[in-house]
Amino acid sequence: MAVLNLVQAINAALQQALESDDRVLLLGEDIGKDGGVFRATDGLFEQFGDGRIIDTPLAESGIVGMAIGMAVYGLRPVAEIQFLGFCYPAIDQIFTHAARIRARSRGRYSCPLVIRTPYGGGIKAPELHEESSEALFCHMPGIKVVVPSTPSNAKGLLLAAIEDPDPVIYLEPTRLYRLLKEEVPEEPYLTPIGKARIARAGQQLTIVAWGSMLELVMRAAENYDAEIIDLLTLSPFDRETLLASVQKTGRVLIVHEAAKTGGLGAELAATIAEEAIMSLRAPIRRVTGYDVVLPLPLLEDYNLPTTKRIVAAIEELLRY
Amino acid sequence: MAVLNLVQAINAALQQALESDDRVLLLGEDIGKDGGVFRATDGLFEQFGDGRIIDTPLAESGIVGMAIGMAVYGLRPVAEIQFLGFCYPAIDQIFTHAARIRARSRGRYSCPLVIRTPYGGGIKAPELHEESSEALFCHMPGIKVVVPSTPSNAKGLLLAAIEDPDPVIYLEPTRLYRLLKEEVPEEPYLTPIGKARIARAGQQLTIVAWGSMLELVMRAAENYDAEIIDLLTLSPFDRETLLASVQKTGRVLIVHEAAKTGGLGAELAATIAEEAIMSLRAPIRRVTGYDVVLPLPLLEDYNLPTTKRIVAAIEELLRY
Amino acid sequence: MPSQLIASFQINRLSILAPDGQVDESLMPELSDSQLLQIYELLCYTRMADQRALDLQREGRLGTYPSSLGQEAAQIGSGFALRAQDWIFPAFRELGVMLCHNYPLELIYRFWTGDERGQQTPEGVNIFPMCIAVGTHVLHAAGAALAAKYRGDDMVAAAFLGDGGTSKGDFHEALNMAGVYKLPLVVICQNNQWAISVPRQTQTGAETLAQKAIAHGIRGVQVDGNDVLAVYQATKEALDRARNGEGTTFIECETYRMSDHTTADDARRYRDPEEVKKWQERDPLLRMRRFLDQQGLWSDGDQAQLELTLKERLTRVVKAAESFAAPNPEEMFRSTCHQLSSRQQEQLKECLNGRT
Amino acid sequence: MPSQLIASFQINRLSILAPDGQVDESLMPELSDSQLLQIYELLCYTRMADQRALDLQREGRLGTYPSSLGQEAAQIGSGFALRAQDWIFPAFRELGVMLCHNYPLELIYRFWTGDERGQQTPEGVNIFPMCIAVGTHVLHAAGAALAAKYRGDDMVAAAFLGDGGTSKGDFHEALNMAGVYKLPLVVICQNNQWAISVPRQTQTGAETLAQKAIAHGIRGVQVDGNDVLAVYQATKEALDRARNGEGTTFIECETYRMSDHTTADDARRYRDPEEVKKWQERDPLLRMRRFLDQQGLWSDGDQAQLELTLKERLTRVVKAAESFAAPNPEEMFRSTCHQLSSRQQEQLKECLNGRT
Ligand SMILES: Cc1ncc(C[n+]2csc(CCOP(=O)(O)OP(=O)(O)O)c2C)c(N)n1
Ligand SMILES: Cc1ncc(C[n+]2csc(CCOP(=O)(O)OP(=O)(O)O)c2C)c(N)n1
Ligand SMILES: [Mg+2]
Ligand SMILES: [Mg+2]
Repeated sequence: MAVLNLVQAINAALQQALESDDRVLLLGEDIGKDGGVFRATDGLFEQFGDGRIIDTPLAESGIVGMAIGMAVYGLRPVAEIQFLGFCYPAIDQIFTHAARIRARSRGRYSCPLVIRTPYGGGIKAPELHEESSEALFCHMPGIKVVVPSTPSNAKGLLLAAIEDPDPVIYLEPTRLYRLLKEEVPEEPYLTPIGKARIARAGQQLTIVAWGSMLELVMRAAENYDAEIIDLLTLSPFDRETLLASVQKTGRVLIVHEAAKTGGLGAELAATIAEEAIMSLRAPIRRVTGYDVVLPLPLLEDYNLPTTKRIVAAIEELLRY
Repeated sequence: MAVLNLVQAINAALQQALESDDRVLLLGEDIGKDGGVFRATDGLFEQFGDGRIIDTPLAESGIVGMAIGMAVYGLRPVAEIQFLGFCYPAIDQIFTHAARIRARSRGRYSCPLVIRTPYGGGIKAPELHEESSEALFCHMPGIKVVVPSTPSNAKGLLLAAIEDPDPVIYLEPTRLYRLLKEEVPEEPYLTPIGKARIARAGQQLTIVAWGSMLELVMRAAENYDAEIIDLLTLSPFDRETLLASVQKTGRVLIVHEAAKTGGLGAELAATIAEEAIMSLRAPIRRVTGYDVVLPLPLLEDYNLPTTKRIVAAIEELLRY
Repeated sequence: MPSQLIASFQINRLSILAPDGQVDESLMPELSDSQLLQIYELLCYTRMADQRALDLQREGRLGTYPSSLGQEAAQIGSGFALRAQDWIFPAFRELGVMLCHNYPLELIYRFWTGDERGQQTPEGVNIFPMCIAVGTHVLHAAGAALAAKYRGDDMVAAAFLGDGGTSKGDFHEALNMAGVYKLPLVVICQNNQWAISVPRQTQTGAETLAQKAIAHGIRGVQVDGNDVLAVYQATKEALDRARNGEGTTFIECETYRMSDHTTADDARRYRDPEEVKKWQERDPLLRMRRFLDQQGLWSDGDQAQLELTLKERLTRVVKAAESFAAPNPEEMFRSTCHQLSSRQQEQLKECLNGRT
Repeated sequence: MPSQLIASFQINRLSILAPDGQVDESLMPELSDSQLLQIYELLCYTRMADQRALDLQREGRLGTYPSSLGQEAAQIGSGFALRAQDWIFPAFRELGVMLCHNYPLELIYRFWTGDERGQQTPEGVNIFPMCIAVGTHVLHAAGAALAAKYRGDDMVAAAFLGDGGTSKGDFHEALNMAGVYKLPLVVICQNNQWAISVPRQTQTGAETLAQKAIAHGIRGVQVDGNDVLAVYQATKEALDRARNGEGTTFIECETYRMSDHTTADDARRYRDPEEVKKWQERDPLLRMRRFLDQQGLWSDGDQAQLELTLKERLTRVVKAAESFAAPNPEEMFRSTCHQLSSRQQEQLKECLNGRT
């Protein structure tokens, strides 16, 4: 097994998918010779050529719209949108078409499309380069949303997304791209979509996080007997694992970097309040980004959750 | 006072805004001679001419993008998007620009823009004509979202939206356009943004709804001692009114037609679970549309909340 | 080196069949008599099927419906030129195109009653679901064309959209992609002069829609959209070029929407009846019939016979459409994704437990 | 009535000032000697300010920064032609344009350190915040132009974007609106041949970008973007037409991105150094300096003096930029909407209580 960082694991998954299935091809801005602005597609252009690693004009709706046509026609396109903040121009294609083609044609057509995009804060990048609006995509039936948290699940989730017969949004936590390294199995394998992972077992409270926040939570909760759930799939999220843990601990903390109001944390909390409220000993706390327009680098650390804020919330919950 | 239905009240508000403030102008598809596909702008073209009632090419991103330029330049544009389902192509302009111009320029510029759009189900219309994806817009700091439920608050909310210095999405429940009639004051008045309305006071449980569902809830809950909250402003929603009612009743039912997962009901439930959980006697129930791609007319009644489903949830809650 | 001419472009308009039925022999496409008759029958079938839909709607047996009255030539001329292996990406008004390719009319009626099963394209028919979101589907055609090129399939993608659709950004992103990748794609614009109440000249400042191709380095032509032979010929040429690796053609068919936008619309609010009259004289069916008359290929008797046959066929079609069992709500759940989430399973139970 | 020519279009390219400093007198714009010197000084200031930004970034005193090296003529030529009352809608690489209109350089540096206050345009300067989302802001310029037309203001809106931006749907929706409403608008494309790693010919199949105007019935011209006099002249003409109600012009300035895309990019991965060399010979500053030499308006002494002055100015600017107090997190909250919601008030307290 080679030691890879998260972006290398993504690169390896793409390389294996391209090798094993000629229906797979990649399209996006700067993914060819340049190897992607984060190098996620590094070397693939050289190996597979411009017929399968397709540099596109600067048009996100166009990239996703074309990928939809390819997917319905029978290919397995993997589209890269350079940053989540530039998925907004493609939302119409995602919501209006990718999400609905199966239902619209009552199963006659389907849309096995993967949209990869770097997301999240903490990298001191310009405006629109640190969005974490994952919740928007979790409110649209017909698409799935996954977020890896380690190099190994990054590889397995991406291969699973490419095999999935439905459209999958694959969000890549940019802050983790080179931060985390670990041994990653060489052979292809699938990390099942729809299943969460118990990142650490615990008794006193349940902490739910994903992507970059999972790494933060692991550090912040080190000295607590917390069960840490790495959601991995945001839509459809793993209700069973979540509720089982809450029934055990009776205390819940949800951490995400997106703005609090309307974030995915709201759905997780609402699900618990509807289905497991009797097991709760304390309020359901959310530590999240604030309800503000995402700040530029000089202020971003004031907006993103910190270990301090997480610890404060843990302490508060444990007082119940 | 004249008796008006909801669409006539909207028309009256637009007419008064146009008369009293020459910074106000309207743009959108078919709003001119045709008076809008629902007649919301009926007669305005004749009164104010094509300089202020502007028929546009078929381009939603273009409509909103231009309206943003007008607003920042100093006008008070009211853009109509023909249906909420056709706001998706404009989401990039709304999220990337309308919502951020004030923050981006640290207050040097602002974007007093209103986007009116018919929304919601129950009218047996074609695909994409019955969306209720209001939650998407409530997760984006920098914009406000309002939904009228009666002719009189339709007029007051629209005038308030036009006066508001920030971008406001004004969602018009199509099912109510001609269903509800009531006396509406002739003179202009404002229904404050950010304030909910107690549509009916009660003791045993709190039911939260908005737009078309409010009308349904009023009928369904007729024989129960329920406090019915008409949210009116979805973002920022009226936390105080909500929490006060929950503290009184201890039971909560939230009703919306959008898909359950990630709907605005989730945020309301999460807020209660975080800030008023100790007053709860029962789980927080949500009666909503299902997590399915919106069906066409023949199946839509199976997806939309019904009085039966609402009554069943009420009965269930009262058992606690 | 002063101000220097660096590029020049021309837009041509093709017409072959005049309103009086005369044709320009030099441009006459290679069509056998039986093909010419087939085309005329399709024109008539489209018009009668459309009229029948309007009747059904008036009787409350169909939902909101967009009539194709007046656009039959633009639809049959192009549809007839497309081959079975080509993929068709319709907007929502391409009744004629779909009938050319044996899309079951009962399914089309079903769809307009508000039943998704109407979009379950039969196996072997390569027609994408109708697209309600104007202008957004040309990208899907471009993607399919790129996929076919990648696979080496002998397939040309054909997208249909209206004049209004040419104002959408997606339309331009698609044409630009087509120009960059030299895609085997034909984009056929049904310029029926109106987008609901917005007339052609408010839709764009361009003199022609065909010239929009120039922005993207692809070929653009205009044809008389009420001239079924010209539309056929232009489409045929575009398909041949696409197959020969010469890339994409954008075809503007100048025609006219004789009906209201849909059954929910009232065009008298915004449109001068005189204009409608003017276009009646350019009726695409009449024109073709005159031509067939003059060729001695058609008689009043043939016409009466044809109308009788089609009427009977329509009766059978309506019967078939209306004998569908009501859709099962379970469909909503089963067709959202390939599997149900645990929450969807619960919701399905609740839904079937008939709380509704 | 066979295939008939119905429309034809031409694209011209304007150049006035040759690399050797020779000008085409017949096309020479009306500019006084002092204006010519002003232009040259702005060219030099832009280049030095850009170089300084790159240095600061290398020293970790600035964040990711997009250099305008090589594009000075395309920026100063157009910026100099715009009047104070005109509104400017920049992308993110228009350093020169902003300097022409007295946008404080210290604010620009501030912005690239990641400080929103850098976009607090001073009162009286009509420059919109820089736009990171490529191609989306041309619509804002169109809207402002429509607003000015409605109000009867003597204002022309000018939007700047790159070659990559012309592939975005929003760009086309904006140009189409401009054509429909005959807007007082000038859209200036900085065609620097690259969109990060994507070369011009992969961006579009069109031979020129200027011809994209044809799709929307507006005027399109190409200019030598390294020829500051041609860019000035083309912009001036476009502004005069806009003011005379003749509508919108799209100007393609052919220039070259001499640096990496940004300081986060490494162009050697995808671009041939030979190409860069070739463009060095067309340097826009050198060209203007040769011209001024030949006119006897400029000497090596003047050059030395100017560089000394500008250097000193830059030192003051950097000092000003770096003497800003750190931004207050309260800003994030106060500038999201005009008032705080009750939840935002709580969040602000939490944020200030320094849990961070
Ligand atoms: C993106 C989008 N915006 C608005 C609508 C509402 N609408 C339906 S058809 C139509 C006009 C379309 O005009 P055109 O493209 O010319 O096609 P036609 O109806 O004339 O066949 C409009 C505005 C829509 N369906 N999709
Ligand atoms: C909508 C959008 N997509 C992608 C990006 C990422 N990105 C930033 S600049 C750039 C290339 C822009 O090229 P061009 O328009 O030619 O401007 P230039 O950088 O050459 O000045 C890209 C892809 C972006 N900022 N916005
Ligand atoms: Mg039309
Ligand atoms: Mg460029």
